[in-house]
Amino acid sequence: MQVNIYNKGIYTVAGLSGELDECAAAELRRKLDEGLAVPGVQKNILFDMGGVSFMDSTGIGVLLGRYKLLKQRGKNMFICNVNTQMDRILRTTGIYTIMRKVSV
Amino acid sequence: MQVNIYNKGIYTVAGLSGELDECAAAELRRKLDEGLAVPGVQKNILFDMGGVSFMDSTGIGVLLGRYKLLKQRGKNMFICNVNTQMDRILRTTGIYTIMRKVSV
Amino acid sequence: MNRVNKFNMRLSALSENESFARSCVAAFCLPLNPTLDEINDVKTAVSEAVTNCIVHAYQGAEDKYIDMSVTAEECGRLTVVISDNGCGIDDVEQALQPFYTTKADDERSGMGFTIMSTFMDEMLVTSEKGKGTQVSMTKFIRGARNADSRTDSSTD
Amino acid sequence: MNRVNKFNMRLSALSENESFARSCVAAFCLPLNPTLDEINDVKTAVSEAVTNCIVHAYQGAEDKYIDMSVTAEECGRLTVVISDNGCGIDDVEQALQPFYTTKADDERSGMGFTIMSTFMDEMLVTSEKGKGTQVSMTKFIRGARNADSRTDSSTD
Ligand SMILES: Nc1ncnc2c1ncn2[C@@H]1O[C@H](COP(=O)(O)OP(=O)(O)O)[C@@H](O)[C@H]1O
Ligand SMILES: Nc1ncnc2c1ncn2[C@@H]1O[C@H](COP(=O)(O)OP(=O)(O)O)[C@@H](O)[C@H]1O
Repeated sequence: MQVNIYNKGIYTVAGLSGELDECAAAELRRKLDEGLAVPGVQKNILFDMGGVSFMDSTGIGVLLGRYKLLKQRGKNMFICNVNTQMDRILRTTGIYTIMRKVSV
Repeated sequence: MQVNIYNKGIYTVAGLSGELDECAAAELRRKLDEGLAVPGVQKNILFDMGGVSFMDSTGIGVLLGRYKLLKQRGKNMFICNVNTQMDRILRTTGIYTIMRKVSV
Repeated sequence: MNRVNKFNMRLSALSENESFARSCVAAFCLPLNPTLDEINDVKTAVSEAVTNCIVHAYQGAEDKYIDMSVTAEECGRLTVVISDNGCGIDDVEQALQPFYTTKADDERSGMGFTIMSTFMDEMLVTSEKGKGTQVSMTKFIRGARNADSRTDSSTD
Repeated sequence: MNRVNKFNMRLSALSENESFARSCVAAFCLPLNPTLDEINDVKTAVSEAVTNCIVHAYQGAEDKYIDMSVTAEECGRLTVVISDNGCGIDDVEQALQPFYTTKADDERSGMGFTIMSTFMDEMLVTSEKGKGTQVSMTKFIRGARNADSRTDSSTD
């Protein structure tokens, strides 16, 4: 998976693209954990899922894992540009209660 | 498969789209043989393959079959907008010797 | 007549086959004329079941295989059976609970079975410790039913 | 190490499965990083072999099946074996001739085997009258070789 990390307004955006399944998860974790640990990362982290064409429950695990890690470092996590399939998974798993969906 | 038949300049164009395999062949034959038998069809018939995303040797059989039929009725047959995969098949089978490739 | 199309597939238990398996099932059910949402539901459920074989049943061992058996009936019923001969599940009832996972350390969410049963119409899990696990799922593709009824009404 | 990925598939001998079979093989060889031309070559060859099972081996009978066995080796070698247990071929040497067909009335071109052997690197046809036919084809995906050599050179 591709990950692009950049600052935009109040957010540090992590733009993801590709298919988020178990095959992709390890590399994605590494890229996110490295990319979001550098100086200049803001308090609010926005996961932009616009480029993600597929996600299954492995993706839920990855998001929850990042949420816990970022929370320890005092960061807030948001999510945007979720397609229909992903939205259904996020709703089914109740993720939105801890990670607010925003539109930017 | 979709077939659109219309007159354009010196040609009656048969515009094909879809995947030309054995599964599609019977319907395609019927559409072409009906559509090219109506009044107003010109002497030069141009098969526009621009919308064909896949073709195998079944397609060669369909083209050769149309060629014979149209020849009996005094028509000439041409072909255009052939993609790389199709072009390779048409060259391998020597089809261009009886059905000239034109660019329109 | 309810025409039936069928395939059985045995594939290596490698994680790159997660995407392969879901693409295959998606391609196979296209003649049932599914909606995009229906295709995505099926792909998601297949991905969950295949992932479970790789990460749980075989714990990543690579010389193993997964069996997938898929039936598409003209009436719109799609049946997908995915099985492994891996470690099996101790307590299936417990495994089906939302958020239950034996691999929390690997950041598994425990939502695989919940998603399978939400996204498909029926799900049945059979497992025997040390023998393997079989997940049998059914979905009724409404896209196909609508196409059928459209054909019917045109004969009025 | 030459990692190997593999699947075997048994599918109904229905003409809608021509496109399904070629899509499967195409999806499966994606991790070998093929060029678009290479994918199209493989899809064409698979389509020819599967079509032959349906129209020649089983003459359109619908309760039959086709076996497909596909191996992708990390080195780039893709092997596809497609077999039926249909009528078999009398004289394989003759069947391989360009334009030879026993179904000229159905507008078959007789170019199926010619295309398979042109589009793949190797082809072997085995057949027994009344038992069935097996077509074994190999293609070396150069896309993968290039990717490998790129990896190698980066370690210089
Ligand atoms: N094919 C399988 N073989 C063995 N155990 C399995 C299999 N599928 C699921 N399980 C067990 O059931 C639990 C719940 O599975 P699931 O709901 O898919 O969540 P997750 O995969 O995130 O753990 C797994 O943690 C595992 O212990
Ligand atoms: N799987 C098969 N079972 C039986 N006969 C076959 C099979 N494949 C090919 N043949 C025979 O070989 C001939 C040549 O096949 P091919 O080159 O593919 O051309 P075509 O399919 O256009 O006839 C066929 O006409 C048929 O008689």
